[in-house]
Amino acid sequence: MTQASRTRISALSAFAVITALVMGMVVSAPANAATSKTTLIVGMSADLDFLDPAATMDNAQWKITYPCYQRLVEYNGANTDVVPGLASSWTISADNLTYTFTLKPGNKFSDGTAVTAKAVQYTFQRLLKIAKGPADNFTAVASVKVSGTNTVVFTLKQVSPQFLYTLAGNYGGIVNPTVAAEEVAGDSGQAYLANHTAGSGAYVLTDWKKGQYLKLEQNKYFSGTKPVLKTVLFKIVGDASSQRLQLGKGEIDIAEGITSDQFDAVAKEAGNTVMNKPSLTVDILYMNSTKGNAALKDKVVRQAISYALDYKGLIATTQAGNATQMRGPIPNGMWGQDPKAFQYTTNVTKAKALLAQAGVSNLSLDLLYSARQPWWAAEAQLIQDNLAKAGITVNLKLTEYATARQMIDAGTFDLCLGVWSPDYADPSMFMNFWFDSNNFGLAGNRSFYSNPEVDKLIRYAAKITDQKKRTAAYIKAQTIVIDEAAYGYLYQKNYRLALRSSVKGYVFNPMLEQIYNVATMSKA
Amino acid sequence: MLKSIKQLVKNRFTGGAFISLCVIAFIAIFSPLLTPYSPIDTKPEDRLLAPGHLHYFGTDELGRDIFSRILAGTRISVGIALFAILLAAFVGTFIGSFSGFIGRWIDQVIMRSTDVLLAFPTLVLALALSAALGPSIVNAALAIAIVKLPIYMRLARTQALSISQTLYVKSARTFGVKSGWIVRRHIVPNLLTPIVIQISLDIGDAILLIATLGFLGLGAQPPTPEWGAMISTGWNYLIDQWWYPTFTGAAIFITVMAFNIIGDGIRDLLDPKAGE
Amino acid sequence: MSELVLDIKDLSLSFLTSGTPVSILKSVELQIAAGEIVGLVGESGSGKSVTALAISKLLPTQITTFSSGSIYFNGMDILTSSEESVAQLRGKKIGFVFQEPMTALNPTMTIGKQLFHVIRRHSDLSKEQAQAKVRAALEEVLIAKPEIVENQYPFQLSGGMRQRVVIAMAMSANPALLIADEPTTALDVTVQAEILNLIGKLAKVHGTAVLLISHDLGVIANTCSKVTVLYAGEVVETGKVSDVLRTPLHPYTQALVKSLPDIAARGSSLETIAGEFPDLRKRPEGCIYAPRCPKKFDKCSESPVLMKVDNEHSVACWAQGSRSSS
Amino acid sequence: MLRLIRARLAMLVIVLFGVSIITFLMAHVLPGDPTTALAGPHPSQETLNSIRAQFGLDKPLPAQYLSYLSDLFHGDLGTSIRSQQPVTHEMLAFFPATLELVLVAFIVAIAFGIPLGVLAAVKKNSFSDYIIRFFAVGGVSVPLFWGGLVMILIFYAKLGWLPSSGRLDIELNSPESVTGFYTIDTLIAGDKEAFINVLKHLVMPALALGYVQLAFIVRQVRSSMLDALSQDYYLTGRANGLGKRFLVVRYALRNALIPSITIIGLSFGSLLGGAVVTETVFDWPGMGKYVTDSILGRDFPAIMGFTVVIALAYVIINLLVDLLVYSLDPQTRK
Amino acid sequence: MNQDLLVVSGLNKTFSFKNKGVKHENHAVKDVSFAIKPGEVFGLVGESGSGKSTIANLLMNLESVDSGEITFNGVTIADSKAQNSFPYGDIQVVFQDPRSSLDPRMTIRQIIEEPLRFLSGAKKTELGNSSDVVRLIQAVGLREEHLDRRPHQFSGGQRQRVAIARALITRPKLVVLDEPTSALDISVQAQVINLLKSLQSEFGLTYLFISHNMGVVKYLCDRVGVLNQGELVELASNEDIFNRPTHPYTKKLLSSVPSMFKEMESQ
Repeated sequence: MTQASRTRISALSAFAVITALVMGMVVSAPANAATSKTTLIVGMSADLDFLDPAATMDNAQWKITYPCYQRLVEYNGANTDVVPGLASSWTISADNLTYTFTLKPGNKFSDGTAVTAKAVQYTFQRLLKIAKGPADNFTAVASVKVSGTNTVVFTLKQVSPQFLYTLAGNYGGIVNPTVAAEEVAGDSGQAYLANHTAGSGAYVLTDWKKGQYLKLEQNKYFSGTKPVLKTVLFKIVGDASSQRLQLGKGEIDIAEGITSDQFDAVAKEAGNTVMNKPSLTVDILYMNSTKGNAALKDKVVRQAISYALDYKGLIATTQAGNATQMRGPIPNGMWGQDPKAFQYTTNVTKAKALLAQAGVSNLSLDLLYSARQPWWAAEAQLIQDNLAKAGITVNLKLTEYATARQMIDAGTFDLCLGVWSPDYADPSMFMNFWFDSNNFGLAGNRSFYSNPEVDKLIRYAAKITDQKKRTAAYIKAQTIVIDEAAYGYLYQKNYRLALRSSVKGYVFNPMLEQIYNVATMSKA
Repeated sequence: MLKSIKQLVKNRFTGGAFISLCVIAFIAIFSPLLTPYSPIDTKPEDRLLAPGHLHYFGTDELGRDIFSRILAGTRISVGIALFAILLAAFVGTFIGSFSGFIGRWIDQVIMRSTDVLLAFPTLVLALALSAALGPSIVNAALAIAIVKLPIYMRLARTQALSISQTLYVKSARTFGVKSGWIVRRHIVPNLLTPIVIQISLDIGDAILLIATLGFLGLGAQPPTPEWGAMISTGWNYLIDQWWYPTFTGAAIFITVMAFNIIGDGIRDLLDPKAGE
Repeated sequence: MSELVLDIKDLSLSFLTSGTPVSILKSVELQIAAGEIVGLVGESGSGKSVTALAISKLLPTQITTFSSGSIYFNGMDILTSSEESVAQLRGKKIGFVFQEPMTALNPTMTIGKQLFHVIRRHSDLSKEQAQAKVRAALEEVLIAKPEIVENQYPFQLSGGMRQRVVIAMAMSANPALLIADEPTTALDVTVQAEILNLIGKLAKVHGTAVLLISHDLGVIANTCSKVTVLYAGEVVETGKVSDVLRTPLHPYTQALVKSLPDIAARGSSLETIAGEFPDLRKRPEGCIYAPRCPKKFDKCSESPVLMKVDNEHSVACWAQGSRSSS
Repeated sequence: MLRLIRARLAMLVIVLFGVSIITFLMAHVLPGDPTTALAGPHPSQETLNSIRAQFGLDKPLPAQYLSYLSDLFHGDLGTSIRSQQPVTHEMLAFFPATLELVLVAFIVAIAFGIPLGVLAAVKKNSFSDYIIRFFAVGGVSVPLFWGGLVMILIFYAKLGWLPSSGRLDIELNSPESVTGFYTIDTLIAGDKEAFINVLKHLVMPALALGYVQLAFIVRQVRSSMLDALSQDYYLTGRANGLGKRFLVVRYALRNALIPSITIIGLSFGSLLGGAVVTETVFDWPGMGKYVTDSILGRDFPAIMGFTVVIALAYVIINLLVDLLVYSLDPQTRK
Repeated sequence: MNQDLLVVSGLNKTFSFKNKGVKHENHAVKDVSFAIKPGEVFGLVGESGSGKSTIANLLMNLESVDSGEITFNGVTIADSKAQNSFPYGDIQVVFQDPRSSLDPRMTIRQIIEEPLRFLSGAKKTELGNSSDVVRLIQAVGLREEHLDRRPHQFSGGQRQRVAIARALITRPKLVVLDEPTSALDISVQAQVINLLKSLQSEFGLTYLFISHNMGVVKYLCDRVGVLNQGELVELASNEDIFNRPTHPYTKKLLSSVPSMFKEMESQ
């Protein structure tokens, strides 16, 4: 054998041996210790898109922005009422059209500049100019005026009972006017704010490794109580089982991706806690009564479907029992709900009878849904099975979210699964969005339900501020839409979250699902 | 034919695979008769039961018998894979052999388009195609067929080029035989062997591709018992209900392995160069 | 008579083809003395190349079974020797030239390198000395510009040039035996003449024993002193070229010579052999040629042995044998 | 050599053009509008229209394509709809991660695949051949997503040897990005702890992905080797008494590598396809996951950007393969 | 017998090909002229690269002519200007390698019948039924039951017989034999040569016999042309070529042939 070939062979085998050695060395190195007490790590299922409060409409992203910005008013702990935030006080004119806010002095943005009335004005003018989703919440605003350094005046076009509450939402976050300097091609700084924060909240986004994690650190100019947590990391762990494993090992403190059926097992493991709170999130079935299958125009058919549904089975399967069947469109815990409202029960015989009464046979319907909610696949298959028992064929149409949204907007479906959670604690969030015949499609009325009497009742209720009168009108409307089975009123789900027991101070506010009060949390 | 099978079975390696394949084929054909439970009807009260004598592989989150679903899924995975590969082979052979025989600019255009197709990562192309066509099992099959198409086009072209250099094609041209006849009667029959080899090697890959598409949420629509989709759901139950993804994954693994070993066996049988 | 370099005695072997053993060689006898060029002639399937490969133990071991006989090379029995000791002989004591010069050289190595490795393998020369030997070896096979050729790759050379390189490699260690398996079949006649001359000259200069395998009687007649005729793995006739080709005794050799158009008169028809080549999976009892033989008689149902007709001329035919012994 | 590069450049133009047209058409016949997903739970029609206009989606398709092409010509891949960041930035963030994973997997596959393939061919039909072939056929048969999960279950959950996701432990600071390869960047930074940690994160995904590739290489090399071992020149080499190892390496392997490299190069697409699944299973922040999300989210510019970058990579890989073959096969050098 | 069947005059063919961008030219046939009389066996000899196969391809319309003209039966069938209609069926060819000249997927019957399928008009009605096929398979020394077998079941010599039968099915006037025996064993070669001779007299054929084997050419051909590097260097009767060669190349060629007797006599 010659020298050359010997060298080649030994090089080749050396290569293999070294590769094996490196792997061995790496594997045997000790695993790292548990995380520090001033660092909170949240496991998220997916990376985030963009963080501009004037553009984002997704609670998942709000978990970053909410603690980085402050708002004129804030939700009060677990309560859905608002309390002073940046504004120390406000006055409302007698005609309910003018709101005057007085800012608390001393608040500073993360670059040290003061939060002024100008900044408030800049924030809302920018939001309206950008005209994305958040702007839809402020259509009532006619003008925002500065009157003195710390006073800002909002003038409305019409009475808007929910105005104050929308200010406490994520889109009410006050943006540092210095972002104007970051403007690219007239985007009002959108590209910059998509992956930066510029607020006066307790935290600042300091690092975003795409696909890996987002890192929040304390805003050193924050004027409030200094938070305990120095760092909050939002780590992307796509798979539910991995999150489960990482939570068990203490690698993450909160696991957002735990699926319904895992919670019981997670709760049993030492060191874990599962929080389980009623929420205002409801899971419903859109029944397209205008553009869908002609049979759905008949309320009797919709009633039949409502009777055919196995509510208990749905709750047991998709939420492992952690939900309650709805009583009409407004969830429990929201004022305006009719506690005596009619509730459909599972009654296949009755469903069949109603179908016969409507003269419908061999009904075949498409059920549209996406993978957006992890339980929808199971839910869709159960509904298919439920309706089959009543003699209705259901064809499942699993569609990607973007496509499903477009189809919902266009009304090209018969049945569709949906969830709805209120942006502010007002029944109009349900009644006016769901049933107003002006809101067909994505705007809210996804059953394409139209009833002039209901329109009249709910429009009236939305324009007045007297809660008693509003309740009466809404209850009247509810009776109609329940009887006409405008939607399949499925269930109101609990909000469950898996945490390490060492995580202290977490407060759940039903208006702020998926958002953590990191500034007041700590780790034991 | 019989002799070839005998040859396959004689080898312990391929013999085992051949028997598995027969079982798989039997299951695929007769699955409706073999499943102890309906693979589709839900039964919420029986959800997530552990394997036992009632449910050999346990039940899923909707109370369906996983054993029945795996059996029923055989037909879908194997059938669609066969359909996709045969479609790709048929179209690819046709285009490729004409391209190779006629040559000139047509050949250039066709070969550059295979370049373009090959520049896409297979799975991503399949993903995009089945997303574009809308998620359904037929569209997934079409997507896989398109992804596999360039392989057959290139193979058929190379073969056609070398066959058109053979003396029998040269002879045929001396009696004024038309191109269509040459392609149909001389080129296509003679390139079938490498195509059959390629088909037998590709089926396993196609089953994996379908499962992967299903896993990523494209492909079969629920409640169809498609293996990839079953793992995708079952994956979330890995820790507490290990049987759900485990048996399904094993079903894919065994099936694909059987096809691959048989594919290798067929190649060794038909292509003596690689075998002996 | 000088010492035998190669002495094959009663060599029989079979191949395993798709499970069934096929008898390829049966009782083959072949002797070559130093400096002698012996031709091995036969049609395709006669076992010429198998005999050649068997000498160097280059047959695929899994499918080859030796059922009898021995191959002595310089007194050493190849068949009972270990692979290592036979490997020692290859290239050093036994040189090999194959039919296809187009494929016989490593396509990814320069001519010089290939020669260099063979030379270094079989000698203790330093790199520089081996390099010089490469030149010398190329010059010896009459390559005009060895300094250019040694840096070329096989595909850059013509068939004749490549065959010269193959011969240079085979002869580089000055072997005792050179086996040339159809060395000129793939070449043009004019080139063939040059290559055959070269082999003859080298053998003479170095005293090498040469086994020249060919199907071309003309090539054998021109180059060899002795010839052995193979038919279906059996030796049917052997002897001096002048005897065997001029006065062939075996009906097969006779037919072979008469089927050549070279000597036939125009207008006359060529002699042909009736029947088909035998199926070696079922080697018939008795004379292998009997089914096609026009002179077949009762005795032919027994296997004939190689019988001496005169000093060096032997034939395996009852018809001839009986005549000479009677 | 220059000619080779020139030919590949011409190919690049054709491939890029073809790929961009196909992707563009495919992306735009995809039912679904990315903007509806952005607009919040209950957007008004005006909001939807305004968002569409901002992304130029209200223009006719040919106009959209032309403007895309002209941007591309200026090196601008557009702005991602989902993240509202320049696609070029996103590629820079995700591509090195994928490349690092794929390269390491590839090195593992080559380091073990070639020797195993050679061994199986040389010892054909022996016990070791059967073991290697079984191992190889397993590699092309195991569903990557399932195999990856099983690995996580064993090496992370049960044994606790290896991390299950990401490129680096989250508590450790990511290295200053020089090459985008964490292995190299941590070495440049001189951070030994981070380097080891990066390697630990690489082991499972690289092995999972590498196994498939390795199996492919073993099969390919074995078959090319068998071919080379049956060639005349190999017999000549044996007849000339050359050493077995020398023959195997310099005669057989050297020649067997030429077809193998070409085919392995062509399999680059399937390697990247495998990366999509691997990245999903191991939460590897790379292109595969990115493009899956982009396809599902109908993020046209991101999909386009991905395919353009991949087409570029494909052509470069082809060029590398050509150059390798060029260095191995003297006939191409003529 | 006075009119030539085939006239080749001033034939030229150059192949140009690009290798890595560099243009190469190969003047394969240089100004070749010859004529073949009906009933004659005309031999073309030469070594590899002499252009003999290119001439066969040009004659069979497999390549186009650069310049010069081919006339068959008084009709121009190929020249540099335009595509002339080729008399398919009137000129047939038998190639060297019977292993590759028969489609392995077809039966012998299909192979022999194939040339008939594309003949038109008079030629078609004139012949082409299954009795012709049977007659021919017997004429080449095979049996009728062989018709349903496939090529791999036959030996090389038998396959070459099939190829000859296929060539004769159209009742050609001229048969081009392109090294028809080079791939065969000596004893089989003899059978095929005998067959070719007997068929010639039976069907009144004219042969163009292309070979590098001087022995076979000497035995079979009436007149012989010697090709060297695309040029026809000598053209004469059999007698003159082999006994009184004039061109040095012809002499060299003849002296290179290892003859069985030349050497033995000198021994």
